[in-house]
Amino acid sequence: MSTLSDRLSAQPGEIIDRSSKLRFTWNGKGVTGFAGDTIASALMANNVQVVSRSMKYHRPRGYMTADYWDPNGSVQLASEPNVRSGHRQLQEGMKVSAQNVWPSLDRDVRAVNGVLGRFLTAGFYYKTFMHPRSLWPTYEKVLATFAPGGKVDLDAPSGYFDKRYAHPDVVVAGGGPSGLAAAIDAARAGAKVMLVEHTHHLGGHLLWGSDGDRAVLAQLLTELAEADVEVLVDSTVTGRYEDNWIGISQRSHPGVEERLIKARAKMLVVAGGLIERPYVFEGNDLPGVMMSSAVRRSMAMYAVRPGSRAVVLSANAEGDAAVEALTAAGVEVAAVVDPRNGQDLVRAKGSRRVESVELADGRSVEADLLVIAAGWTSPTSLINMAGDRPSFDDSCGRFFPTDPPETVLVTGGMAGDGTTEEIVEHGRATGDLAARRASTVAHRLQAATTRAQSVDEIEPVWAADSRIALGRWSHPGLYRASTHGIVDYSEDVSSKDLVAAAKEGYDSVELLKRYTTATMGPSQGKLSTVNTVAILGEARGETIAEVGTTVWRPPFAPISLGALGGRKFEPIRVSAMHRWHEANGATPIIAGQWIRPEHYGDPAAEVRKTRSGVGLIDVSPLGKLDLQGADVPKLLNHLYTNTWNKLPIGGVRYGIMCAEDGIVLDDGVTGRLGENHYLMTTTSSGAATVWEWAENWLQTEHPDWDVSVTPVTTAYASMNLAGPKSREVLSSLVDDIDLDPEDFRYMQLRTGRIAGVDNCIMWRIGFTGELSFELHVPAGYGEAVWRSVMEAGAEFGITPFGLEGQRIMRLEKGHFIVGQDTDGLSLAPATGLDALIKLDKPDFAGKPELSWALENYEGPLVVAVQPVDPNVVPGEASQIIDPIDKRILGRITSARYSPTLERSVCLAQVEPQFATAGSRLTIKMIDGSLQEAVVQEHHAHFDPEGERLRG
Amino acid sequence: MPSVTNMLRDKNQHGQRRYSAFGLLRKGLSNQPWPRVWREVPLKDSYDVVIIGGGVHGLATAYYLAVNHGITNVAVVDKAYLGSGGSGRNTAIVRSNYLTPEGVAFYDRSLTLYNSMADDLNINVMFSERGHLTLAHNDSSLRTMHWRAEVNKLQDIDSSVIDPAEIKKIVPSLDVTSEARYPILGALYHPPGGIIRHDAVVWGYARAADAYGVEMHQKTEVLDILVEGGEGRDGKGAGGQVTGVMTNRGKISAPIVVNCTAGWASLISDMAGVDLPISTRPLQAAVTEPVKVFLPAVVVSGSLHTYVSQTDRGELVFGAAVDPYNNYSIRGSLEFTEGLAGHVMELMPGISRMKLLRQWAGLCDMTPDYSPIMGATPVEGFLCDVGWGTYGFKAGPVSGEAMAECIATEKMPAIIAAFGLERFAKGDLVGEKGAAAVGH
Amino acid sequence: MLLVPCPNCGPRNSSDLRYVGESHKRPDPATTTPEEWRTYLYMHKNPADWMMETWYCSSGCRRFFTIERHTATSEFRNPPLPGGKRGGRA
Amino acid sequence: MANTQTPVFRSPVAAGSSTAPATMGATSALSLADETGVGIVSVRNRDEGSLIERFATRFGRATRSGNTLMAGQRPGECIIMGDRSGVVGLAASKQLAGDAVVELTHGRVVLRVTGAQASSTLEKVCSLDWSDAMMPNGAVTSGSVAKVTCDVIRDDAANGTRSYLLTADRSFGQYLFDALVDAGDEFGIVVG
Ligand SMILES: Cc1cc2nc3c(=O)[nH]c(=O)nc-3n(C[C@H](O)[C@H](O)[C@H](O)COP(=O)(O)OP(=O)(O)OC[C@H]3O[C@@H](n4cnc5c(N)ncnc54)[C@H](O)[C@@H]3O)c2cc1C
Ligand SMILES: NC(=O)c1ccc[n+]([C@@H]2O[C@H](COP(=O)([O-])OP(=O)(O)OC[C@H]3O[C@@H](n4cnc5c(N)ncnc54)[C@H](O)[C@@H]3O)[C@@H](O)[C@H]2O)c1
Ligand SMILES: Cc1cc2nc3c(=O)[nH]c(=O)nc-3n(C[C@H](O)[C@H](O)[C@H](O)COP(=O)(O)O)c2cc1C
Ligand SMILES: [Zn+2]
Repeated sequence: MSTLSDRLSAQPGEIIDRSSKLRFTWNGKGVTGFAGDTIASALMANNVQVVSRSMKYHRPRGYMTADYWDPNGSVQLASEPNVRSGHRQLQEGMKVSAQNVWPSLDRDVRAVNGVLGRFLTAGFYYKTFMHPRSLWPTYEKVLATFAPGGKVDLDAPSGYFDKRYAHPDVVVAGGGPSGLAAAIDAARAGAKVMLVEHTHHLGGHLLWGSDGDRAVLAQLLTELAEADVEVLVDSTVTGRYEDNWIGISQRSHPGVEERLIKARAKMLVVAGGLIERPYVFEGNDLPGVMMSSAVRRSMAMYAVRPGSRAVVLSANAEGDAAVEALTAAGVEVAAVVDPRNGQDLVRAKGSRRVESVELADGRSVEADLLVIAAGWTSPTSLINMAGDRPSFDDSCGRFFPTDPPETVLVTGGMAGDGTTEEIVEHGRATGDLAARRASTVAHRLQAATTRAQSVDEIEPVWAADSRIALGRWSHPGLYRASTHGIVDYSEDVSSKDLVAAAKEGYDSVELLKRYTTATMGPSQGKLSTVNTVAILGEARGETIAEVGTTVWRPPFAPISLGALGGRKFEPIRVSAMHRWHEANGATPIIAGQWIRPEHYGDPAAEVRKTRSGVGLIDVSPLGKLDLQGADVPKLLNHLYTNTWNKLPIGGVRYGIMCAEDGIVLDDGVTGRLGENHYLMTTTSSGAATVWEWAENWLQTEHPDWDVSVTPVTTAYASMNLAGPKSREVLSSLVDDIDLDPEDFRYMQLRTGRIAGVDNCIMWRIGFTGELSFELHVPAGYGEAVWRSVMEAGAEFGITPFGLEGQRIMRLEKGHFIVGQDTDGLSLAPATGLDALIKLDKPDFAGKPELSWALENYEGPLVVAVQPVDPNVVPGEASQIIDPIDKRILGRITSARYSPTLERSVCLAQVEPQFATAGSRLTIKMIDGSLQEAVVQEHHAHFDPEGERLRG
Repeated sequence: MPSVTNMLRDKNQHGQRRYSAFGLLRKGLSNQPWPRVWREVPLKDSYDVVIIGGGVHGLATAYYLAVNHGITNVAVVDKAYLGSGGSGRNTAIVRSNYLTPEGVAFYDRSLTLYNSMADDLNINVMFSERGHLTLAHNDSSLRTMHWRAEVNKLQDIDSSVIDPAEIKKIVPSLDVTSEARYPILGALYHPPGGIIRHDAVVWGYARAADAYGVEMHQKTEVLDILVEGGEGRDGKGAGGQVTGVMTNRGKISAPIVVNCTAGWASLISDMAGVDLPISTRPLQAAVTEPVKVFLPAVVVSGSLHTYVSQTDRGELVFGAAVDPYNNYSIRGSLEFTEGLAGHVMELMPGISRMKLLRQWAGLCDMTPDYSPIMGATPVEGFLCDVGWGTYGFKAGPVSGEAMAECIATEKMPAIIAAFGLERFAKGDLVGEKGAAAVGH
Repeated sequence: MLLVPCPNCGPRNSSDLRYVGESHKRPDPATTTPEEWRTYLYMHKNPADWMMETWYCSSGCRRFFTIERHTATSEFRNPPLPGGKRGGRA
Repeated sequence: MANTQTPVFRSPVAAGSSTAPATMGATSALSLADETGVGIVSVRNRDEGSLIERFATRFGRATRSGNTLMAGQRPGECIIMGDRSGVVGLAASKQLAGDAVVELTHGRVVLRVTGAQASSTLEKVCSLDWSDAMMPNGAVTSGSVAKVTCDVIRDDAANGTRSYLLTADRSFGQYLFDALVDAGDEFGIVVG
């Protein structure tokens, strides 16, 4: 293979840098290209004819569009699959190889599929591989090896991806003449503009146009440089979502693999141009069959000679321009087939490349290049996403926008045809209109937002669309010649397949798509949609407009998962004592957003030391709400099921909360700090829910109540000092609080100074069942107080304990956890705390359901259970069953080995007839064995009378 | 019970109908077309049963009415094409490891029917029993996984909790290190779960029902339900009797009308004067470009609101939780793909350079207890098979079978007894929330 | 990303708010019947049409408000009202 | 017996513990400062008018007098920030019977982003429009910054340099700080 043999002499608009040679490999072989080349242009210049094998039949495929949308131009780079060779710029040292070939591109053994093609009609797999059924998994494995696409390198580092929000006035999608003009004039009219161009170069079709086109481009680029426009090349507007929320994939930001820009654009200008449409005929997928735009682009920008002897099918001016360009480049044009004069071609022939073209007039012309200029597809994807339903114009063979929202404007080729000057003019008018409308949108936003700069009361009038419409140049509607050929190149679907599927009954465009997979490949029908519809129309005797199209959906061009998923925010919360825990060997546990100590090495020892002496746990994540106002008791009465009218100042009370369906929502204690001042605590995971629940009642149902709720969860660092020695430890740390048990009793609170820190709150409650003090100290001093407590406790053998120790102790004590021992169906009576449900209150959340439930409660109950064998600790969620008929009677909800009682202890939910003390239960262990257990009298396995915590 | 295979062979209404490898060869050699999968026939003005909704539920109901009960004067009407609703846009996960005994028994029956479907319907539905993993990232979800596993085992469902090392063996691409932001602590493993070619199921039921004479009418939109004698407006509502439906193609009389419209269920029921506890929420999904197959099982993470599988074509198919607000629009959102990609990369960091190809959405009929609403309504003759939320595809076969029985016998079959509409008025909800939320 | 017109904060991304749901009137708990209460808890109109619904501006002003939105197009109309009617569940 | 050590106030942001930005030390127009510990008091009264009168601020706006910033943070809620004893005293002096007063000094992490590129930095982590039109000096709002709900005040420096004060629940402090450092990296953010 010669090197760079197929470069043309220097072209006026070429963008390659001939002074900078780049080495790369193709299927392991060293080759070279120039800086500025795409992989595709470099391969073409190296005379590479076959780039890939087709999906189903493994037919050889070459470059047809030589751009991003080339249906068979995807290649594998080292760790990246499906790289668009017509788009990705060449880099020194790239390792490029063909995908989906075995054992090699040149000898692909699966090419036999091609021979069997007539049997592998669309949907063939639905009709076979069924027998024998046991073999389907084997068939499936074989079929899966046919999956197209490259290989993912799962061990490659995932790379750095980024995101950014933006609030531009105008986003322009497309940097061709119309988009450039729109961006320039919008900026001149004062708008903040983002111009987004999918390829690496601004200019669109002008880049490979005439000298005149290039002059226009130069002029536009000069104007652009003077205008204040944010230009993003190698970037794609991937989607238009509600209220002009625009997704932009930016592949050109320094240091970043790909970046997702989320722009709330006041106006979107769609200037995406057109995509050249292939023509269906036998042999239309042979290497050497190319779109006219591909041929011109390759020659003008990359100085690549696409062939030596060409036949050109030219149904429009672009085809004529291609003939001119080919001739100028010294490529022999053997024949021009002009459908405008009734000419047509029949088929292309060749084995690995076009060798000859058979024309409708019977001639057979030898050629190695067949250039197609049959017409255009308007990639209306973005305007469809904006809610428009474009309509088909038979005379130009493409779709045009119908009625996009007023904040979306279309210009350029998608809006109509014109000379370059007319297109630029339309673009300018569009940019100006966009800027004027954007200012109205800005006015509305500012007027609706209190904090914004104030604006005049009178809204500026919505600028009317007074642009002069572009023309529509008609040309013959060419979709399929007299022969059948490939319609969807990425999916290997032929027109024959489509006709057969339609005859079989898959005769609406959506069924046809799903049955044949036409338009479902990587280019999403950008080349195949119109031909698919045309062929279905042919089969049904309907027009293209009658058949309609399949739905375009985002993204406009594929976007990497990295860009979408990178820089995702996962907040982490830690308490004020976090650094101490880390320094003292805590094993962390992730509890939602919180990172907390699970234990400090030996949870059982932590329990024993706490029960026999004293322990300290960080409970900062406990939800805390500061409640103030004259009507706080009303709110408490409403949220909790029990009564709150008579809680004295300095008192603390426990309550459970239910949702309106009577299901337990949360529980916790609330203390009264002052006349109209309370502090509510919630479970850690329930903090946000309860806060919103309270606000909800206050704002929607009882706006007349005087209550202010302020979340203060981490305004306080919270810790629980537990154990028989806790009072002694604390006594050395307080000076203005009387700890005398006669004075400061169980379920009371005090405020004062702890370890020199003012404004602390302490209350005597305890989840652990020990004498304990819950300290809430201003968080900035949390670590200081914690250290002081640990120091003061040293002489009593104080231990820090973590969540696990607390779980064990609360279970020994039989305290249930909402959401663990109760579930999404647990009505409040399931907890056995009927006494806390006060039906004499006129109203509270969930009251009606609870009143009915209490009349005749038949649901499961939470009970304490002890396995007969004290060393058996059932797995949580083990089922309690009837040993005979295996019926489920309940389940173990919590289970631990109790270091205090030296036996296993559990909480369970059981059907009420088994809930009485002494009932024998059968537990089906996770390993399948059965164990006997006994229901206990009290929830508390330990100290049921509560002497310790009252001590 | 006659099998469709036999029907297709015996009736031979439209030439050689049976699908087989030999059939393919013959057609290939003779260049003959295959017969239509279902006929295009004129719409009659009356049927014994009108089924609204040409998704898997409507079509399966029609099929089992015909094959199990000999009721064939049936029309399935759909406002668009068959499978245009959730049935054509779902991520095709099939499993039976639910949480409640009622749920487990029900979905297990469906799995059985899916298993023999290729034979029963004579179409390869490509049921790929590749195993289904529900990951647990915290101890409370691990506990729920155990709970499900234990209930499942008691009903002889292959389901167990496995540890990270075993998970890694089954799905090597998962990051099971403890450094992950959401470490994988374990998973509920359900080997019989898998994915299926959802379109083939829809087409298979339609083709088989057609063979028995059931009519499929596409582009036939129900605009009103005709009810007489009810206590609501225009004689609709409780106590009324259905007499037919009004469509864009005219009136159809029928003593029995079945609502199988999933996301649109409330609108249809409202036409009969029946209220439902349903909210319609879009559920989104997306696919990547194809790559060589590397993901052997279905992976679900409830905490991350994500699930992923890889089709035999090589695309990754993703789904997530329903959208955060009610909507009848099936447009996708950018935030959905962001969340999705972020979460999947959390599980498999190596896929960051794969590219998202397409996103879409479908409408889900969410109920308060993540369980369906099946059977009779306060309007005589108006039945519903709705409330399928995000998980109803897998229930298609068993629902069709049970609904057909319900229609034919006028009795609620035991297998769906827990799913009646009256449970809401009784406050007797089904406890599937934990297992169905993002389980699919 | 839908823009939701918060009466206080102006149009905000829907992800800054929490959707509470279709607005319901809460029956008087003193006189309600199971049927009426459970209708309040579970039943929805769920129209494909304009609907009054409640949002909570959780990342902004922390206010509940009620607004009319079209559930097929997600357009809003008429100014939002402060407060709202609670959905049945937390 | 009271403990004699003087307790040490700690910010949730561990100085220097976050990854040092690549450009640390370079002259930078962009800085991130931890101002946690500044006094914060929230005063709420359902009578918005009475708050406006007493604290000379309304919803969505902040006024500065000397070292004290008074911000209409939410309808019916005014946040006073400044020297701790000063703001507590100020709140007390203007307090009415119906006010709910909560000191939040310990409950909030306070971070300040200053510099011409401050809005570009925040644009990377927050969907709010940070432009002068939507967020002029003295504007007050709340929003999600790197998925943490923050109260935000545009509080430019005396010389007119763009500056934003962000406060959030204290427990998110380190996370939020790190997220801002990462966002500002490409603009050469400097800590301090
Ligand atoms: C993205 C996504 C992923 C999912 N993933 C799974 C999964 O992995 N596993 C699983 O089990 N389930 C899944 N589901 C749920 C599943 O798709 C549905 O529950 C199921 O398909 C419902 O089937 P159906 O037949 O009841 O309704 P549909 O298939 O929705 O059919 C209802 C039909 O009613 C028609 N219709 C509506 N109104 C009218 C009218 N007025 N007149 C006539 N016809 C009308 C519609 O056109 C539609 O075709 C998913 C859903 C979605 C959207
Ligand atoms: N030579 C040709 O093949 C050809 C074909 C049609 C029109 N024309 C001429 O081209 C001009 C049309 O100008 P135009 O500006 O409409 O089209 P254009 O094709 O010149 O430019 C459109 C540009 O938009 C980009 N683009 C498309 N979608 C995008 C997206 N979603 N995000 C970012 N970028 C996107 C494309 O990469 C392209 O560079 C006219 O002069 C017309 O006569 C030439
Ligand atoms: C399991 C599954 C796999 C899919 N794979 C692809 C695919 O490879 N390519 C594609 O373009 N679309 C794929 N789709 C999406 C469909 O094209 C389509 O978007 C979806 O059925 C919804 O229909 P709609 O977009 O027409 O509304 C797939 C859908 C499903 C349910
Ligand atoms: Zn708000």
